[in-house]
Amino acid sequence: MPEVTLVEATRLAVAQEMRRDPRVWVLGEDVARGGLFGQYRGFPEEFGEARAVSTPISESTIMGAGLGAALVGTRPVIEMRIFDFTLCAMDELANQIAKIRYMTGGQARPALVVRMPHGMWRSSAAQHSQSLEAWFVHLPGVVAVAPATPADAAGLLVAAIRSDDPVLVFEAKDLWQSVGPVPERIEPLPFGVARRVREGGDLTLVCWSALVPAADRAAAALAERGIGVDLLDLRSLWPWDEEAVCASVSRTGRLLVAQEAVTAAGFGAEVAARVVERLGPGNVRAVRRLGFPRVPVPFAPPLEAELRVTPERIVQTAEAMVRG
Amino acid sequence: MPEVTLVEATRLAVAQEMRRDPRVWVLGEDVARGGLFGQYRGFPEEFGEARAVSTPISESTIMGAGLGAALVGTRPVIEMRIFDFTLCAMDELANQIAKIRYMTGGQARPALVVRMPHGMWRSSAAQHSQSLEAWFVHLPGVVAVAPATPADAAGLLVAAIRSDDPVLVFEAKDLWQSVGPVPERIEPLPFGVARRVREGGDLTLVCWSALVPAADRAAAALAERGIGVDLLDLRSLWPWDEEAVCASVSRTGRLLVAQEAVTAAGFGAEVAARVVERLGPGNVRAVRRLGFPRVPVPFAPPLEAELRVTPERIVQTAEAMVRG
Amino acid sequence: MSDAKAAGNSARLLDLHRLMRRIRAFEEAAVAAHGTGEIPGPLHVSIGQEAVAAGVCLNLRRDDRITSTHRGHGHALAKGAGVAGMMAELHGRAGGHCGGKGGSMHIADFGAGMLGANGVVAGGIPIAVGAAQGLRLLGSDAVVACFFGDGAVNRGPFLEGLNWAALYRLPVLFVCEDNGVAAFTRTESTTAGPGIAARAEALGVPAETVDGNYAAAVDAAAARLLAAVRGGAGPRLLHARTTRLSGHTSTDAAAWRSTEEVAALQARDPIATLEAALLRQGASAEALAVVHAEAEAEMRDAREAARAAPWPDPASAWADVQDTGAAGRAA
Amino acid sequence: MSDAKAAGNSARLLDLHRLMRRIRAFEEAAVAAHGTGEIPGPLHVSIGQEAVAAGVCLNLRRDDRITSTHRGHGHALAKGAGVAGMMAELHGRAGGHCGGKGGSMHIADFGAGMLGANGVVAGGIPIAVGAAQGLRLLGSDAVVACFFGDGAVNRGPFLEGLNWAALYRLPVLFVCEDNGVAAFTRTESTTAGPGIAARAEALGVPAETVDGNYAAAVDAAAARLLAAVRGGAGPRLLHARTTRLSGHTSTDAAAWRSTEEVAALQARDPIATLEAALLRQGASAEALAVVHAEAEAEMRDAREAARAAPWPDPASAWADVQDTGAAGRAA
Ligand SMILES: Cc1ncc(C[n+]2csc(CCOP(=O)(O)OP(=O)(O)O)c2C)c(N)n1
Ligand SMILES: Cc1ncc(C[n+]2csc(CCOP(=O)(O)OP(=O)(O)O)c2C)c(N)n1
Ligand SMILES: [Mg+2]
Ligand SMILES: [Mg+2]
Repeated sequence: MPEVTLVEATRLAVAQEMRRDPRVWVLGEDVARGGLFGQYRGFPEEFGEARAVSTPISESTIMGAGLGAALVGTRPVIEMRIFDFTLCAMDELANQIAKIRYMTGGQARPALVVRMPHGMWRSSAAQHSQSLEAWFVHLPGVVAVAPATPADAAGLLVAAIRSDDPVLVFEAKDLWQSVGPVPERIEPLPFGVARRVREGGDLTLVCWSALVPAADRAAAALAERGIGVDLLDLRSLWPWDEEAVCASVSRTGRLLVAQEAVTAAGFGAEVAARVVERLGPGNVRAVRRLGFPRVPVPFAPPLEAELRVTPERIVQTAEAMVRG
Repeated sequence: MPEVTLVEATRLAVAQEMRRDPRVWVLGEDVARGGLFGQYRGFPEEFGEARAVSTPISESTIMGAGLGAALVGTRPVIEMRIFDFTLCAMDELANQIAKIRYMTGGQARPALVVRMPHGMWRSSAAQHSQSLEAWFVHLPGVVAVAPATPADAAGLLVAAIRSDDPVLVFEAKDLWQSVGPVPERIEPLPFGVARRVREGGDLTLVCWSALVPAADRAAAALAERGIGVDLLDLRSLWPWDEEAVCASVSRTGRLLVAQEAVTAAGFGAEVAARVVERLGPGNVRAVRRLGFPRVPVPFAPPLEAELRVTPERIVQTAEAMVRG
Repeated sequence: MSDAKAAGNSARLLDLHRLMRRIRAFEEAAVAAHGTGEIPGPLHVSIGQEAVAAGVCLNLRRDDRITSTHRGHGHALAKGAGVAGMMAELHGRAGGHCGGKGGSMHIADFGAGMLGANGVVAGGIPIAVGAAQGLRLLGSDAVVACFFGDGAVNRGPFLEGLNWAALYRLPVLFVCEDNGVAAFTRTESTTAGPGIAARAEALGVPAETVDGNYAAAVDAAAARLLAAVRGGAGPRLLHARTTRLSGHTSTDAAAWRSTEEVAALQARDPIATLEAALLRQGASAEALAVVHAEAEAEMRDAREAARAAPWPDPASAWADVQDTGAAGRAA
Repeated sequence: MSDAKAAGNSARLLDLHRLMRRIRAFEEAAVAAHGTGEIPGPLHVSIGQEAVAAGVCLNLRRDDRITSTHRGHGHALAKGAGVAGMMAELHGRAGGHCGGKGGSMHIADFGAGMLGANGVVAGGIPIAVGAAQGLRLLGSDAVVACFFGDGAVNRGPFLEGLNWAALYRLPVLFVCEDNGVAAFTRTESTTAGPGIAARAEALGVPAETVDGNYAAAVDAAAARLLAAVRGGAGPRLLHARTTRLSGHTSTDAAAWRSTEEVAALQARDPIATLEAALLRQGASAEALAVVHAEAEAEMRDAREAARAAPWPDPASAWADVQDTGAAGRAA
């Protein structure tokens, strides 16, 4: 299998689907130049300006027009450029896209994809670094995924484009350049299935998106210290793989959730609460969440470093949970 | 103490503060007619149109102008009419208001209040019934309160207006007409202090906003069946009264969170996760959350009834937790 | 069709009249049912604005689409949405177009090209331009009519959507129903500048202003503008001055309006205006009365049927959320 | 002041020249520091647009306020923000105006009336109108200048903010820096209609278009418009046509622009243009060279100081969030 970067994997996935289905198209800013990250390189040339639409800086309408186009039977891929700008289109996303199928009693089928490059990347500061995926787990009517490898990003994008649900894709800017194998023919990856990154018996470590590599490094370090980590990359946040997580925790007895997002009311809270509800507190020995403190993302590298979750912090916390 | 409705209590609180401090003013739609719910009745007459500003239907600017006015030293009360329209102003609220103090290294002090009547009320359907308070617990830079009684609503509004933080006030439309005592002179109520509604030793029931009366009815029914409920109305969601909740659960051993909002990634997940983290799963016997399923709010009363949290459901769940 | 033809063609005027009578009768029945509590939730009626919905939608094909507002019964009915399904939906009963999940503010009939009322002011604008873009992509020559009120022109999506439609020369007819009020506020007190048509022109959308209470004038203007839109000339805006004879909601008395003002508005009633014109053109009062009676009978029956319909199956509350990750029945 | 006076008054031109040279030197130093990695994060420079910032801000009082954009160094410097604090902030060092928490995209100096750059296109517009409304409420006669780019006129807040300012006759000067591009896209391909000034007029905001690369013209227009704004005439918009000589960010080569196009843009360099005018008016090349050298020295020193400054205390990352419910140090 060819090795490609994550951003290239997403380019291949969307291009494959646009070749397969003429109803699939892309709209967003600077798409005519291949998108901010090159994820649409060559699209205007191959698919024409009617299917690779470069838009004004009009996030509300990029999102809302995507919905309208889906309502008449096309399958738009809505590019938000940077997640944080999605906040300029929240009525369209949360009040309209997420609810229209229900409000119309199933008449509407908003088969669309919203791509939102998110998270911390190159000291971009508070308005270009947010990870608010938890908001959309709390929002009925949408599917939410947050892949961490080129293969998963490609497979989930293909699944998203073929799905009749609105699918929100959280893409870690910090992982764009990570490299991995991607098949020539990209198959859809089912939603809601976690990926076991490592197997271990002492502690279940749950993560997703940009934190997966950090968690993997931490798990390796813990292995050297004789602590076996069962590392799960959720990949999908809604639906999420409750079965896999609960099965793992019922073996290890310990749950640690590591997230780039703010801990307070983050998705890690849902994972922790659900696992305790399902297994019963009596069957769990320790539960901890790691995440960003309830602080906006600062600009200066040493300030960012002071607040972010690192492999070291994961190791510390995991050790305390197992030994303490 | 005079008995007044909750909506009147808020009117008295804001009027008191506007008399006290000329920098306090209100902006929102239909304020010239006293606001959608009469919460500003008489304001244009008493305070003039410059301090009771009736605005265009421009939520982004209602929110953003409130911020700008706060940056020069006034203390605006921003009226959103119905919570759901706040989604038309999320950039201004989440990217600007919540972050500007931090991004400017403390130069900015956005001393403002955002009032957001929320939740289900009179079959208003999916776009006028949401309870998304959990989103703002997850958002650094804001205080969030959700009172359930006239006295608490008045006291928290006074505290909000006097605070130098942006304070988000979630006001349950369904409780506007509930009546209770409010002092002639309204004192600020400290943020982050829960109210014990009933004392009991078998189970800790945590709730806020519109669910408080339902939880109280449930607790009464449970008392008759010999189950003692320690009922806490959080009142503030950020900061929230971790101490009170943990102290209660360490006595009762059982935590039930009841919320009107969707359970998945709702604020109840934060409460449950935090309590288990702090007390340790070994010191908790049962944890459960009740909330709306991950479904938009339907219009028809029987459909709403099928999905919403009721006293009966709280009783059932609590009994199962205590007896099961 | 040309003004002359529209004005002269009384068959056309009779079609407009019947349609407007049906809209009026539908909403009067709905107000009555809301008064008795049979219709729950907020109810925004378009009594006094029927000529706009009728004049525009009579110029649309079934495969054309519309987006509507919180005040959308007239638009839906004029576009051909089923009356029984609409009335049942307002009542929250089984058989409603949205299975009782939407109600008045979310009435929709995709089969008739009615893509939905909207609970958010200006919420339909981005949807309409996207629908037009999608239709073009699919090679369809259908067009989209996008209804919104004069309060909506102060929300961002108005600028974004019109600029967008003009930029891509999309087949959209924007229809601003200017009744002079937004809820409890006069829009003259919230809207700066030379006016709605001028705003549209500044965004590259040619606009025309008509008296929206003259059905023939609306019909003629809509026909003209839609011909241009369908011909590929790009978007157009129809600014229709009209009258909200009711309060904001069916329970709002709009008591802040003086009796003189209300009388002046009543004098502009588009149905009375059209009936006067028809009588002048030789139509018989009896014939018009028959249309009126038929409309009321139709809506009385619809109301009876809705009232008699069962509630939706509670279990249906769990359906229509999403295919993947749908919520399960509570344990 | 009048055109004639502005053009004629070479003391004024020299002030403009010195300020523009300082802005240019600041940003050239910043680009160099970004190239070496000493300045982290994205860096958007306004090289080629200095005449707009200078021409507008020289007409502002210290207690007037401005809101800025992602390309805000020039606005900040022209408004009187401290250079050392700006350079330190770009470097993320202690002593930065924002304590290293903001960086280039969030540079602010409230003491100088600079209410902040903004990472969101059009994000400053609602803030500016609210600041003006607040100032009036406080009885101040200060005004607000609101800078934004030509890409911002396609976002909703442009319509909402201008309508709002016109409605309440707020003391705001909207300044659109029209450099013809938005990131990697020509704005002519994203903006429909007769133009930015026409959009403003349609929203009730009188507008004037100037060549934004002629400092004297900007100065004169700004003086005129600000006199009206300060006099209570309500908001005005200045549409300044200018040139982005750099790429979108300091690491973007804007390779899609032809060498001819770049040469044509370079030929409009506002500093070269102004220096030519000054020489025609008898200023000496030496004197201009001294100003240039002084500006570069000032910014070299600022860069040295920033480079030498310590990083902010990591513990400070926890401060400045909120008074109540601030996050505690992680356990
Ligand atoms: C974004 C948003 N803000 C506020 C409201 C509350 N609201 C519902 S209808 C209405 C008035 C709308 O006026 P207009 O657009 O003129 O339509 P009309 O009611 O006159 O038909 C308002 C303010 C809303 N539904 N959506
Ligand atoms: C709402 C929003 N959408 C997109 C972006 C990404 N972005 C940053 S600057 C820029 C171009 C802005 O163009 P313009 O307003 O003309 O300012 P200029 O860069 O030309 O000075 C874009 C699209 C953003 N910051 N905010
Ligand atoms: Mg209106
Ligand atoms: Mg530009």
